Amino acid sequence: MISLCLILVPLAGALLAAAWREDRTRPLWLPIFGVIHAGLAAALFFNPPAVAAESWFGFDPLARAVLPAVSLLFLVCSAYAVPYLRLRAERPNRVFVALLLTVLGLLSAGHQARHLGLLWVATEAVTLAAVPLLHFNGTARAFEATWKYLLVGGTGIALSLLGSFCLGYASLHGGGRGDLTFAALTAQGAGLSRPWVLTAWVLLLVGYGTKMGLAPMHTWKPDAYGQAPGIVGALLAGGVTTVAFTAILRVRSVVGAAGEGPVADRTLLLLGLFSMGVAALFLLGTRDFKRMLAYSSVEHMGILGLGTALGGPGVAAALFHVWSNGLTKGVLFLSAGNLHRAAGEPTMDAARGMARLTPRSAAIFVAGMFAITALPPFAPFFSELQVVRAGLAAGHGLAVAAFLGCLLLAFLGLTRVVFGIVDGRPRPARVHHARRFRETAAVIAPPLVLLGLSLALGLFTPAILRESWLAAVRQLFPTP
Amino acid sequence: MNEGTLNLLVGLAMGLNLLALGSSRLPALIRTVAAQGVVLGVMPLLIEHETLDWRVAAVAVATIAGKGVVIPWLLRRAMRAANIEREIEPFVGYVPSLLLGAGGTIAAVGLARALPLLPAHSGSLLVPGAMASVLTGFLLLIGRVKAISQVCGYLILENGIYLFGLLLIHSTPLLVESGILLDVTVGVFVIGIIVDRIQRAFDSLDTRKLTTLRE
Amino acid sequence: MMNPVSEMPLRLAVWLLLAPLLPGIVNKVKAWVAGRRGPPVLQLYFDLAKLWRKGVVVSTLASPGFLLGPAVAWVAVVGAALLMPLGPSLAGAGFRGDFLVLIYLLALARFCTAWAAMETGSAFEGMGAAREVSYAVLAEAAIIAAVLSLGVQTGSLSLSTMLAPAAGAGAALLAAGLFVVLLAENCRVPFDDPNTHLELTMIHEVMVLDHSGPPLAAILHGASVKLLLFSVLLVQAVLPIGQFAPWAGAGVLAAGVLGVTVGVGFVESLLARLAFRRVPLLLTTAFLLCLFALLVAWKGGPS
Amino acid sequence: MNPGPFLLLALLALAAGGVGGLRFPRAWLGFSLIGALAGLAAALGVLLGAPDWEWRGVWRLGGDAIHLRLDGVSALFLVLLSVVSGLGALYAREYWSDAGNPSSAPRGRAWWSVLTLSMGLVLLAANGLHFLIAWELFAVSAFFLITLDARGRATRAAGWLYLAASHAGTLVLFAFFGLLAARTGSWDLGPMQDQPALASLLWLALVGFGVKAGVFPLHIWLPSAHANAPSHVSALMSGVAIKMGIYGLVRFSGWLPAPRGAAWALMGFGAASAVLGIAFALAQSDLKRLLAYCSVENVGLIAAGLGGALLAGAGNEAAGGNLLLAGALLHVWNHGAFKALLFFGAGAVLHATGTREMNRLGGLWRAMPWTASLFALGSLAVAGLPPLNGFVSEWLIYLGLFDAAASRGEAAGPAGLTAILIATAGALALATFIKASALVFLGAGRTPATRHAHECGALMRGPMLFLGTTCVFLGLGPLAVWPAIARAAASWGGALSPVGEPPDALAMLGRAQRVLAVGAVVAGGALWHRVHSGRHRRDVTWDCGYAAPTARMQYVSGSFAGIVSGWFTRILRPARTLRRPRGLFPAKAFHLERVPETVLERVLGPVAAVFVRASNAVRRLQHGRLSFYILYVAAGLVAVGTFVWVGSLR
Repeated sequence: MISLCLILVPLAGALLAAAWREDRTRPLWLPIFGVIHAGLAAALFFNPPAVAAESWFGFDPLARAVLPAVSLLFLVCSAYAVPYLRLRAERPNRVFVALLLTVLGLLSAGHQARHLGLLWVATEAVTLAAVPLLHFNGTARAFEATWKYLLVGGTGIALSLLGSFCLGYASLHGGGRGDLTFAALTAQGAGLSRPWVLTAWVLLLVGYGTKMGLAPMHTWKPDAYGQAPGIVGALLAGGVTTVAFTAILRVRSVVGAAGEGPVADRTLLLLGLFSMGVAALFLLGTRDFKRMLAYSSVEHMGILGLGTALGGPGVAAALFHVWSNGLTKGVLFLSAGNLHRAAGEPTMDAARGMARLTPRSAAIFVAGMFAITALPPFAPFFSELQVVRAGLAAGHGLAVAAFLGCLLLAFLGLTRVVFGIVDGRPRPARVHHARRFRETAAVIAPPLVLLGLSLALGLFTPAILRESWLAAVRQLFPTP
Repeated sequence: MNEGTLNLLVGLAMGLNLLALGSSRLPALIRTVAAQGVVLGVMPLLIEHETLDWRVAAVAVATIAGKGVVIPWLLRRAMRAANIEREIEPFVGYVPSLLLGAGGTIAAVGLARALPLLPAHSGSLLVPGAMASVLTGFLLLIGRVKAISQVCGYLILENGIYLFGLLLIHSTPLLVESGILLDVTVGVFVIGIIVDRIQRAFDSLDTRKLTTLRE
Repeated sequence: MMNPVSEMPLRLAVWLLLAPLLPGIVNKVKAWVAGRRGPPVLQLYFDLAKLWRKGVVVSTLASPGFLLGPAVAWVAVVGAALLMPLGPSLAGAGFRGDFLVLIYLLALARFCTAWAAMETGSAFEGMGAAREVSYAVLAEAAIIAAVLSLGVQTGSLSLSTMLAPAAGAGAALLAAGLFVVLLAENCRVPFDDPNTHLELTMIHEVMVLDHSGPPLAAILHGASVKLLLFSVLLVQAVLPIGQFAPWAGAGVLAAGVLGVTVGVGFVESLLARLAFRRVPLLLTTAFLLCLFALLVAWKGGPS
Repeated sequence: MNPGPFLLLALLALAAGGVGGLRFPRAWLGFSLIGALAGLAAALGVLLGAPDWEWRGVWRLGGDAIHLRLDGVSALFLVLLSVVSGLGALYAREYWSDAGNPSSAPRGRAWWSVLTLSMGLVLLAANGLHFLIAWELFAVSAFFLITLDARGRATRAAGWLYLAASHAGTLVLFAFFGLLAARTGSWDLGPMQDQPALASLLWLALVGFGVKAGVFPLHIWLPSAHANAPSHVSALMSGVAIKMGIYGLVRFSGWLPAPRGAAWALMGFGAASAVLGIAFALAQSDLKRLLAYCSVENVGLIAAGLGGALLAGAGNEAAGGNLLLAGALLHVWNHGAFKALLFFGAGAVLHATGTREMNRLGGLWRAMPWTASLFALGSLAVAGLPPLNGFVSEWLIYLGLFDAAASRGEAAGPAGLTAILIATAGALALATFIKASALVFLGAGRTPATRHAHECGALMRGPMLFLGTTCVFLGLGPLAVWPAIARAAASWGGALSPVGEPPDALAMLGRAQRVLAVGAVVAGGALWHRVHSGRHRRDVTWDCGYAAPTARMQYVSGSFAGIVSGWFTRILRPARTLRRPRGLFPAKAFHLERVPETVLERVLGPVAAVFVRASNAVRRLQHGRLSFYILYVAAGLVAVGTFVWVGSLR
């Protein structure tokens, strides 16, 4: 029952943190539970338990392929949270710490959910738990961002609930019991009612796509990521979106079992490319480096969608990309958080010459930017190259061309912004502000560690990790 | 007999949709949403079954309490706290939204025909009712500018989904169902809190003012 | 046939000693047409001898390159001339691609002359150098097209064997094209007027304004060798000299060169110098003539 | 001789240099030189007869075992890399010293080592994945070197343009290697001539490597990057880095079955690059920009030669093809040598005067005699004049083209046309380099900037001397390098038979070059002696009687190039601002002329503007109004629904 512990331990930690008296020491619970969670996840990763087909929760191959990445990301972010919250001593952190742990627990639940309804419950719960994290800064802008996050995300999540019901009805109509466990649905396979399956697919894709941030449902992302603290952004981009992504993967597997795989793949392909294109265009123009990260996230969600649409090798590549994107986005969000603190404002107009004000963070930010734009030898390079290869092997030449074109536009946009804030002369007014921010090891090490992980993940991808992705593909798309 | 009553209630809910679309005052809107919540809460009890399942009863009670009482109370409180003028300056006018809503309802009935239903449900208005409510919810979310009316739209949207969920009421396990219900309630609760915070931060609940975050 | 090594001094002598004759002949023809007596045919020999004895005035701005330029240019032109066969009897030791060396040696000469001109920092010389190197672009294209047509025609890439002209249209086109190039490369009318003294209208002469004494002698002698070189090329490219007996061939070659020289004299007497903006037009025409010759060579001809 | 240990030594030395360079400049220099010498030894070993070196590691990098290979082709390029990087390191010690650039010099050293190392790995990688890794590392380290001094806006813009263009090329290479891997089933690289299904892939390689090589019209990044980079970096970029693009073209045209169209394209774009590149060069007034455009010309020459070789190979005309291939490969070395020399020279000028603008220079030969003579030597070489090295390779290419033309085969017409174009380019190059060297070094100084010029020190002069000597040596003894070229050509792997014995004509050419050199020295000495033994005096340049000549009256860049720019005005599109002197007492008059990068400003600019407009339009959709955001969700729902519905009908 370690897999349940993955969910319950952080939740217990949340209670503990909520009950803890002292603001100053409370953040220490974050790394403590982060370590426990990572340890549990690692134990499960190396010794995957057997999961009963009908169980509602379980550390199945898909959870094994993705959840450790989230755990790892959380661990590093929690280490960053300690110095961060010390810097923000003016704000009470009881809710923040407790909810960060709650989010971790719920994310573990979402990743392990093998029941459509529970998956929905977990996703919605994560959405809600993240709300106070978003408006941690307490500014009017933060509340505005939260409001949009809630309503757009809420609409999306409502649609995915409707979709879940439709899938249940597909089962009922096909003569099943309306059992919403993925195993039962997949087993029913071609027995599912096709019109209802397709309706469900549309609703679930749009619903969870909203949560993932696929265009045109991505509108909440730049606001939320722009206003949230860096760690929250990193966890949203690397953790919450992945729950939605695995949800789509699981549903896609059911749709495939029902015999509608090709249609589903075409929609995913199109939606993925559309997201990439829209994100790339946004990136070409945006002037705010935290919003930039949000658009970049939209782009990478598009890559995940595209990879999933390419079939077996593509799905494996997409799972790889979940890891590489999550870790690399972590680098960017954490270093962007440093730059934001030093510059005061995250826009190109305010922040200039950061290479002089905060040389280390700026260097990490540039390295992270190169990493996320598929520069070898960082992990996204390998995963995106696998997507390219899978697409070409599947004969999707045009899609790959569009993919590469979007990557180029995104690269242009990202480099424009990043070098715009890193190079040049700092504004005199900001120099004074920046002096108050000190680049201590505590705020430099976490992004650096993530960068190292991204590097290592690319260069020396452990065989067991590759094997876990392939196992997940086998789970989702069993070859007859 | 039960099916007839059920259809009557669904029809009532659909009527309330139109009423929501047409109401220009916030209290009226909130009242409409509360009424729809109560109507929805009664429905599980009418769905044909051998015995009155305690689970079904629990869902009904929870729904009536949540949608009919707690949430409307929350909204009303926020409205009073905000002390907003009750006039709503809609983004999409009342007449157009009414027409769109009516058209949408008709389309929903037609669209529901296109989807195959089980014989047991073929006479039911649940599917078209669900669709009409989802549509109404979207119309309110898109067409209104006051945060509270948008929340009402969101509630109607969820009511639609609830209507659809009634089709599956007997195949969904209680744990899941209550989880869903809890999430929905907490969700609206959280929204209410944020509405309150926005009111304090912006001194208004006019979402047209919430456009500082843009490209 | 003579031994290539032993014939070398003979060839060198022919080039060095006979070349200054040509400008004299040109001037004589011009004088004759104008009804004057004109300078003696051997005038250039006298000039060269006098210049070699004279002292030198060097611009204060000039570097040693000012003196090295004319020397290297002279070597380059003479080297190019030595690659050119003088009829079948003095064919020299050709090798595949020697014509390219020839063309590029002429380019080297141009580089050195222009370099020496730029040494003075004078706008006049700058002007001359700019014109020289610019018009050479078109001339070079024409020459390459010409030798290409010869190569295609004979299937050979060595001067000693590729100068075997075809009869007919190809030869006529080539003759016309090469003649224009000859005029341009040697700065004759209508491209340039060697007799003018208005700096603004000159090309070659304006480049050597500041030279005096022995360097000027080298320049003048080099120019005459270049004129002879182009005349020989033209004659051999057009007349089937290889079909004659060795010494008869030499006679025909000499006669042909004389004919070309007289032709230059006539052109110089009868035409006016062209406006500078028309120069590219004429050179392009020459290039096109050579290109047509190339096309003719492709169409017909052996192999 | 086994190159393995030498390569290992080079790797370790460069890695040590990359790490130690930040703190210890002297040690860095030592490591760089050791790396260069070791690399040189390894490469020369292979070129002079050692068998191909191949190494498969046990480690996996990115999932694939490391696989390195040093064959003739890579050794040829490795020689160039080793020589220029070693010399550049020496040069940089003085040119970009810690005293002059305290903040950027350490970074510069580290990136220099990374750049050198990554280029070496590009040459050695025999695995597509690792090739790409090394390739991108090389591209990015070059970016950081270009923007070493990122204070200037122009430098930053140039760096960004380079990065963008380079990334575009890399993404094409993503597709190329991805397709290769997808079709062959592995990332391993090697001869794949026997798989006709791969033929169309060469087109992608053409574009991807063409960007890096700077073939027209993919050269857009090149002029500004090479002009704005520190000069030692420019030398490495122009001498070696763009050759990596050529390396890719050579490598994969030899390994993949070459479609005829690609060979035509290579030849055609090569010839066009040659003419247009040098036409742009002639019109420049920025010395380093001029040199950069000249690189476009030379890359064009190499590409044309390579394309011709491919065509000849396909048409069974081995003789001409071998000459073309040999010429193209030799020109890689030659261009590397003289272009590095010229950039070093330009760097010395920049160092001494602080400007690259030729219209501000002049008369520097007095202050900088070494630089002036070596730059002149480089000019002669780059203009392809005998007896220097540039002529040898151009001669080989010409001869191959003439062979193809004279054979009346399929390639005859284009080969002839290419020959004519290359001849035109040669004549233009002559004009360009007369202009460059004369404006900078001859005449009188045009502005005060020239007054305080000083000769560069030994560390900058030494590399120039070395490269100058190399140019002379390669020109006078072409036979000596023939075995190396033949070895490289033999491992090329295309349709041509290995280049065997040197053609007799090459021996003759070498002799002719040596005779010419001796003759020039003798004649120059004689004339010098004659002049100095007789009466001679110095006097002012003849001024036509004008009383007040000034240095500003000398010919400048625009006036010198005016005639030719006029012919190319449709392509060059010079922007002129002119105010003529008017009236009896004319007010200030001026004539400004700027030759823009036409492809960038006239072709790419409008395209970029379209994207910017699209971006602005899309960004306007993110206006902050929640109602619309929900409408987008609804629209997405409808769109996806319609798409699925339509899709399911089929």
